[in-house]
Amino acid sequence: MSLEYWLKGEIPQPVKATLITDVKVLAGKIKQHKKPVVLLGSELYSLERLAGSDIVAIVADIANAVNADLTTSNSGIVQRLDSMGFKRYRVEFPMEFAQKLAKHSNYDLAMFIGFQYHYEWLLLNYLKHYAYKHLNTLSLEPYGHPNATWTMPSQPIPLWYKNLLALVEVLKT
Amino acid sequence: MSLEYWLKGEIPQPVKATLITDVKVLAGKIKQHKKPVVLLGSELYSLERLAGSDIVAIVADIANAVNADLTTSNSGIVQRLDSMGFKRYRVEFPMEFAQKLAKHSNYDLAMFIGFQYHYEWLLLNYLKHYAYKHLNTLSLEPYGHPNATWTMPSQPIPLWYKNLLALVEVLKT
Amino acid sequence: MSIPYSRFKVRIDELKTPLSEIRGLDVSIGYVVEEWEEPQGPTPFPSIATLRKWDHILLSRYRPLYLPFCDLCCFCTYGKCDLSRERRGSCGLGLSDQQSRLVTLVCSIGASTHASHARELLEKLAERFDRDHSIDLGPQVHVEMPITRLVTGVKPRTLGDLEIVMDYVERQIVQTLASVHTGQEGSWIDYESKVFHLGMLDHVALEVADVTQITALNFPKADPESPLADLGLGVIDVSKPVILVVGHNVIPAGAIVDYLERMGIRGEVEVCGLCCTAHEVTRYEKKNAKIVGPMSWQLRFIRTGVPDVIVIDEQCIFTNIVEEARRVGAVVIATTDKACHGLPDKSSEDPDKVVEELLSGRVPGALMLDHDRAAEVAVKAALKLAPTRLRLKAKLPLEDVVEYAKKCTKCRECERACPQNLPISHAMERASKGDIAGLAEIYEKCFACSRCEHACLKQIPILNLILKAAEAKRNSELFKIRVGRGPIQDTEIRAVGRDIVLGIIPGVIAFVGCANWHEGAVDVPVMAREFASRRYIVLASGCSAMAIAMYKNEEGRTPYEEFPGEFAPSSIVNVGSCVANSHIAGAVIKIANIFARLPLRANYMEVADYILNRIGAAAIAWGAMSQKAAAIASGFWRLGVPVIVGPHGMKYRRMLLGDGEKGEAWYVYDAKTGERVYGGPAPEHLFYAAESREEAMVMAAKLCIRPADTPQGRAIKLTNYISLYKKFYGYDKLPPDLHLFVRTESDIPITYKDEVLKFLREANWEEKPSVSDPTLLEEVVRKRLAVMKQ
Amino acid sequence: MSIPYSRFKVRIDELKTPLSEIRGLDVSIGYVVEEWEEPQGPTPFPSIATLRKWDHILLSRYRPLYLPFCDLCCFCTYGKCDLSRERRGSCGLGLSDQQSRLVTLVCSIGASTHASHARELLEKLAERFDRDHSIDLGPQVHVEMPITRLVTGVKPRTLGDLEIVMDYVERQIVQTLASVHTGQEGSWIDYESKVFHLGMLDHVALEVADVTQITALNFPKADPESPLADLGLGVIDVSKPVILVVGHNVIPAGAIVDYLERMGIRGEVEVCGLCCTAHEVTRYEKKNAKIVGPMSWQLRFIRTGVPDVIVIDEQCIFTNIVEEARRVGAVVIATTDKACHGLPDKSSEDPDKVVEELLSGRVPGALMLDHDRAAEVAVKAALKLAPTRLRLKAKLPLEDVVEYAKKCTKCRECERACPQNLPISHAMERASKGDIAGLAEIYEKCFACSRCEHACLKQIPILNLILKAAEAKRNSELFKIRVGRGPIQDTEIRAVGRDIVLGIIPGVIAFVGCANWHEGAVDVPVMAREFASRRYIVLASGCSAMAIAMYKNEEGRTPYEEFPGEFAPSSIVNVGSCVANSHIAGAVIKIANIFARLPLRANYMEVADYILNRIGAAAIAWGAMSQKAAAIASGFWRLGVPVIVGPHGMKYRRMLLGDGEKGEAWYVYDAKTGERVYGGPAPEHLFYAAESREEAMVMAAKLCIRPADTPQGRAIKLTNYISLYKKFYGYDKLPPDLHLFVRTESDIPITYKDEVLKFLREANWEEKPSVSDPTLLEEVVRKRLAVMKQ
Ligand code: SF4
Ligand code: SF4
Ligand code: SF4
Ligand code: SF4
Ligand code: SF4
Ligand code: SF4
Ligand code: SF4
Ligand code: SF4
Repeated sequence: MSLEYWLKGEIPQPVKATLITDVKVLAGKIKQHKKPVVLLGSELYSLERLAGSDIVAIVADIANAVNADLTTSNSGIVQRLDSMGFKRYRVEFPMEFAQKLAKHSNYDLAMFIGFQYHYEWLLLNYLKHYAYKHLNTLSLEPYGHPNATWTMPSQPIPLWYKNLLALVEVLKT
Repeated sequence: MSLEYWLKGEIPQPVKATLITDVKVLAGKIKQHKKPVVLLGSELYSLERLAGSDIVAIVADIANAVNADLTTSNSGIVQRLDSMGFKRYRVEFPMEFAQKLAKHSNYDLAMFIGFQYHYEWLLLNYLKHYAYKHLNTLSLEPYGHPNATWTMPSQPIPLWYKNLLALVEVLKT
Repeated sequence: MSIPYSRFKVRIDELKTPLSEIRGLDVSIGYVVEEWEEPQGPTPFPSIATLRKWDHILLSRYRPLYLPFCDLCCFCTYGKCDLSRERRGSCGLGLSDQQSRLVTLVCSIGASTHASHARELLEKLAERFDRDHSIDLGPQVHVEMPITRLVTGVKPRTLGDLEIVMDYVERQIVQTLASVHTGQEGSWIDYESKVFHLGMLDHVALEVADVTQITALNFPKADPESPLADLGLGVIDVSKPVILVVGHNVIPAGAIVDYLERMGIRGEVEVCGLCCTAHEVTRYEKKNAKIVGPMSWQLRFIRTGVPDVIVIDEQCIFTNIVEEARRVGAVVIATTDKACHGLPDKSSEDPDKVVEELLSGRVPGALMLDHDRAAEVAVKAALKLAPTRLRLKAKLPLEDVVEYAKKCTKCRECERACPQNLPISHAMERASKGDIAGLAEIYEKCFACSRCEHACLKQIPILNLILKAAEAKRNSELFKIRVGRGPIQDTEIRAVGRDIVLGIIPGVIAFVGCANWHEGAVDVPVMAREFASRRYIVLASGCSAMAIAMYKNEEGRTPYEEFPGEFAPSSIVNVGSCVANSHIAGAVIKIANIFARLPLRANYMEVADYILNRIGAAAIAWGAMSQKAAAIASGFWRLGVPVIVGPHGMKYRRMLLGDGEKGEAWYVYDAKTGERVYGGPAPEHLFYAAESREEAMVMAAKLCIRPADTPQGRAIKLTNYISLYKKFYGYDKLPPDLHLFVRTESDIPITYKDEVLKFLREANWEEKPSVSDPTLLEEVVRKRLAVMKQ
Repeated sequence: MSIPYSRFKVRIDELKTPLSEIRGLDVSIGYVVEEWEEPQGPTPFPSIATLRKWDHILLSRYRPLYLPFCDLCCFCTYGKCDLSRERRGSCGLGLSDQQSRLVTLVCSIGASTHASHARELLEKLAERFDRDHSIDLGPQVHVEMPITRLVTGVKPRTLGDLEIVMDYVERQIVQTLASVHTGQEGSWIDYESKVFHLGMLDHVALEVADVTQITALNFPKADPESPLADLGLGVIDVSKPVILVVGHNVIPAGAIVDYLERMGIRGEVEVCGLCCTAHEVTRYEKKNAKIVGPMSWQLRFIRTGVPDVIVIDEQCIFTNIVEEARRVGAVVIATTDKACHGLPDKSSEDPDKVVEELLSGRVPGALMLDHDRAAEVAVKAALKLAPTRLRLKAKLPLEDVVEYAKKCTKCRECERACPQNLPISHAMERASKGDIAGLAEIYEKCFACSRCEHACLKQIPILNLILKAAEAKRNSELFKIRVGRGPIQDTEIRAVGRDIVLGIIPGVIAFVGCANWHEGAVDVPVMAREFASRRYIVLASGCSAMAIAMYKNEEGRTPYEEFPGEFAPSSIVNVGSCVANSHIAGAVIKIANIFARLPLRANYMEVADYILNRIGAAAIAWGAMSQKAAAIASGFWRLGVPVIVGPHGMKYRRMLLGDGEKGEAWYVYDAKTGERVYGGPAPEHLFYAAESREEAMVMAAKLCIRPADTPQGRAIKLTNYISLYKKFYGYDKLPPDLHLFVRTESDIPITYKDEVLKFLREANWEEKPSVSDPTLLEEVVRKRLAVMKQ
């Protein structure tokens, strides 16, 4: 499983992601960018339930480490970001935000976490074809995503969680 | 290029070939089988032209080494097999033969060499779905084939030629 | 201008007796030119390019945002072609073109499905009831068939008149489908225009289908108080023989009910339906028939073993149903040539012999194209089979969930196959330790497709485990649904038309379409109730209308018991099955016609322009799954009604997104002056996939905003937009694009005045003129100016 | 039994004057019941299931061998579903079902394309020439429109009559397309039956289209000596203004020729065509118009810069043609709503203003749905543009092949994108050293799709390099083609019918379809000449008819000069464009009718059964590419005529293969006795993809074998089978399945007697009864026995 993309039907396309298994390399890729943003999806709750831990906090750590903005349209995540006093986030509907990423923003890296697999798969594919000249994308999901520029591999939730923590550590250094 | 399948549009499917880069492993796979057959396609000529060498003879060597039958529907190959005194071949139309492989034969391994890419891709896909219970397939092309059970990787013609020669040597031992 | 059959000619000397067979008639194809007070409009029987101008206006504003589901094209033997990024296929096509072409194809399938359904109803029912049978939608409906009138310019009076309409629809579908042939249309924008055309045709077909059955079979006629019917897995009386009807075509189901009545045994047999046939059979019988549930309840129900005989008609049938039925000892009767399922054709055999053969198990089912015989066979087989099958019923063929769960190796192949990506292995882990709650949780989001089972290398019957774990929940599914009422009355339109157009009623929200919900059925009633409580007019149809029923408030009442069924604020109106979607589009058109007195006849562009700019309506197709859903949505787009889909809707290949930040896109004409003025991004999008229901609700409120809103109306709409936003995202927040929708201070909701003013100042907001007579059409400006001159 | 419009009824009191407009006519749709000596057959206007029985007979013998082009399904938002091996999709569908469903979809597109083409011709030409215009295919054709008669039971006399036929076709296409909706048909065999249905409908549409244009536009009428026309890239006079017409619909091209004649300047402008419009314009004008070549010659020609104005109509147009035209400074005029290519609609603008706008470069082209105006614009624009473009012509915008080739990094991305997998990098390597022969070799197999260019990271204009390298070859393309003759005469059928049925003429081989040849165009003339030399009757149509022209024998004569054009042994007959394929099917049907006196009227099954068992015909669609080709092939299958495609044809998702070794599959009834007897695997396959042309030739000879062959006939057929086999595989060899085709010793060709006898002994051959009256239909047995009893 580990080195494959996730849902079996969502087969890789001719242009496909580079799979990154080494957290250090991942951190390096992120740091190459001037203006990164992290999109948080509504499935983050399912992941938290499966992982049994607070992923929103980890994402906030990542954002803080690399000065990234966060966006989400999930009410629960908004509340939690508010309650942890995290400021650099905006409520953005992912579809509208994808359009902005392609047309109006100067973000150079969009990271995805916590989305339904096919939803993210398709958003990434829009960006892959229509925004590739100025934007890289990175999937931080436990599910490998072929339409990103870079993706973490498909991995068991506990391992993924450990890797996320490791990523935070590396980014902070 | 090397570790990918060949034509960009012919994307790998959920069930896909194991890519074998080590000639010894390849030989091992072939030798596991009791009744192998090699199908020779009409594009062998193009390969010979590009490689500048006699591939039919090498295929005959492979067949001899593992007691495999050969089949082809190409008149030129038939003549050359005749002229080299090779006996264990039959004229078979590949489409009809594929049907036999799935329904009536007791071959357990079908090896392909010298076919048009998409033609072989589709024949292999028939066998992958409808004959997988009793038949393995192996692509000996210089072009990686995702629908085979095993495939050689996509590789430059000269390298592929060297690998074929090496395979013959390993099989003979 | 392409009026079909415009030249016609009868060699009258050869007509002998008009009612007997006419021989030697030298082709007489009639085009119904009927007495109609209204003069013919500009676009009767439009062909592909007739409304292209309107489409291009819409599409230059709502440009496709492409979500390629595959980067390749495999349509012809030149392929596959890699279309990624800027590459083109062997035929010259690019990725965007191909996505729009795929949508065209999908909508052709959808429109054909409805058209063929309409044609069959028309053929069968016109035959049974006479082609002269008058169209009758009840005393309160004078503007009958608004879509048909608007599109074709025909005012049909009898069932027979509808044949002309269907001839037109079929011909145009064929013309449009031809455009997807390799090497025809080469441009995305013209493919999208064809998509709109197909959507419009689809709506005509929907209307013909539903009006035909309402008229011929006496379905409720615009009845706001149509009866309540039972719905749910728990409502079926398993002690009786059970006939399950699945699909969309009422005729076989109706024949079964009729046969039971004729035999005097209606009370002895349960007739229950799944998917739209369920709607139809309750609209037909209005008493005993029951609804099992929406489309994705098929395997949930069949696997319980309860149905003895499964009668399938057309559309939305689980295609492996013959095998599923065989597994539980039930038999299948197929009733249409569109879906024969490989069954032997017994259409002309003696029903008793067919029953015997079915009972013997020699055949798993039969194709019976004669519906009366099919009904007889279904009933007789059910009566004979039921006693032998009692032990199977409601018992899953599975005793020990825990033992099965222990076999699980946690390979997660099931999850990788699951379209919902549900955490099956995790639930198995828990189940293996005796805790089946995880499996029961999966039940909520699972739509019983069984893909997981095909993937499991350990051959664990995963779906059965899920169903078993949710047994209690399943049996408690006992709900009430208001039977589909059909069209909206003219009087109802008159009562609310003004308030809708002024914006005083914040909007009309229609919940339509299939059952491919990401978070399960509950999303739909939650949304519907929210809008109904906010004085929106809520409409519903198809599987979504069923989902709305599947909810109980604190008092144990379902939404249909809680909210009234009339077309009015704070109501929830079930119009009926999928084909009844035509009444939703029809209601919107009737507002333009009855309230605003716009001519209807063949006047498509003006009416659509009116709707886009003035009528705050949006559809939510939360579980949109099929090709039909795509066609229905396209019909709404061309008419100027935005559609929101759920996250699976992304797979429709592209959204139609406006770009709020692109100022120049939002200029309209002021028809009174002819000037171009800024109208704001209203409605902002035409087709939108939301990630969550919260997003969908906020978006729906936003998409009800229209340039023509009065200040009062705009303030009401913004109140809902803002308060929904605050509800979900915090009371300290405001929608970040709010400044785009406030034209003058009087647009600002009083409740939020200070807060909004502060926000506007920070956003450097400037007052904008509000335009009372907005239009995108030069023709409308010219017409208005001409009228004013007089 | 589903006769459309069977109940009709005119409210005669409302008919005032029959020839003026009729108001208030209460729907009168006429079904043409015409005086016809023949009584109505059993299956008039068949619907989907009417001929299902026949389809299932064929399909149980010729089972699909599936070649999935993708293991997934992405048809609805439940997907994508992984269907590999035994997995099923969310809707229950399996891999085989999905492949057959895809073929159904593809054939719907194909049939729609022809149907919409037919409808447009009919509408436009019936309008121009009067709906009462008699159908006239020349004095030698009395059995007009055999397909239409066979299928619908209608005997059309006028163009107007054909509208009824098209109504039927359109309605049935819509019904059948609906079956691919998610959740309808669930079984591969019924999808295949629908494929056959669509194929049959497609043939009807083809016939309507071609008969309409032959009748209205006075195309050659069954003329074996139709004139010769010029064909090839080398035949165009580049010093004149050049108008290129591309597509399939003759009307715009015809209007251009007419306009030039009217202006008296026909001699000053070159009008040349690509693809089927080229056929049509030569059939129309019969003198000056020239054919550039088949479909894949589009970029070959446009990139030379020769055409000044490109007029596109419908089907088989390079979809990026507007951009390609702009690159060489040419303009595009689109003429149908099916293919608007995003161009601004100038249909109702003043032609001179349109010309001016085109010349200004403000627009790259225009949509002109009024064909007379389109013609005027095309001519005027060409006259004005040509002088300014002279320097571009025939010069590729490319000076130094070698310099470009040096940029190549040998990354092979181009090869991985090339559908032909051509050795581009190798050729670049050679070219970089000054040897462009490798590139010129690629020209032969390249079909100018430009996919390589999109893939090249170095932005090398690869296709231009190839074209440049082959400049000499290109300019020497000067050939002759016999203009499409249309139908076969009744007298010709009478002359050869007996010999065909007895097997004395070894077979009828038709070369049909498109230009997706693996080994280049030359395959087709080589095969055609081989069969013509062996006394087969060779027919040709579409791009294949053009390919046959592109060959010169030792004396420099093209096949059309070498072989006669009558329907007789050793001839090569160009029937015309794609829609003229109907005359190929028609000829086969006419053999059953005229020679064997089988009733034609609505008698599909009996005639198809006759053809399958007795008429040694096969089609070779060597470059079959499109959805239309699939539909055409399906029409042949249902009629009992096998089709062979080239290797790219594998992408049609499945072949229909008989299994020669499965003895029980090859039993037939002897109609004389009613007994089941072994008829042998004849024809062995219904749809077959050959890997090479050698294989195709041997296979074609084999597929002409029929159970009803007389010993003499069988011996002649086997002579060809054996001798072709020997020619390719060695004179010491015999086909390994020969024993299956020898019934008694008298079947053995004298020439090979001893050899064959020896072979048969080794194969444990046993004599088998030969059956003179074979059939697969019980009905035929019953009928025959009843006749015998009398
Ligand atoms: S239709 Fe066009 S893009 Fe699609 S496979 Fe054919 S050539 Fe390629
Ligand atoms: S049946 Fe339910 S759990 Fe199984 S794959 Fe389908 S949606 Fe997922
Ligand atoms: S596929 Fe089967 S064995 Fe694997 S995790 Fe799922 S249930 Fe367990
Ligand atoms: S996923 Fe769909 S479009 Fe892509 S190759 Fe497969 S069938 Fe074709
Ligand atoms: S049509 Fe069926 S197999 Fe295809 S994607 Fe939809 S559910 Fe899956
Ligand atoms: S243009 Fe010719 S060489 Fe290039 S990809 Fe197409 S077929 Fe291959
Ligand atoms: S893609 Fe371009 S650079 Fe690469 S091998 Fe082909 S021609 Fe050379
Ligand atoms: S033969 Fe094929 S490629 Fe040629 S014109 Fe006809 S459909 Fe087009």
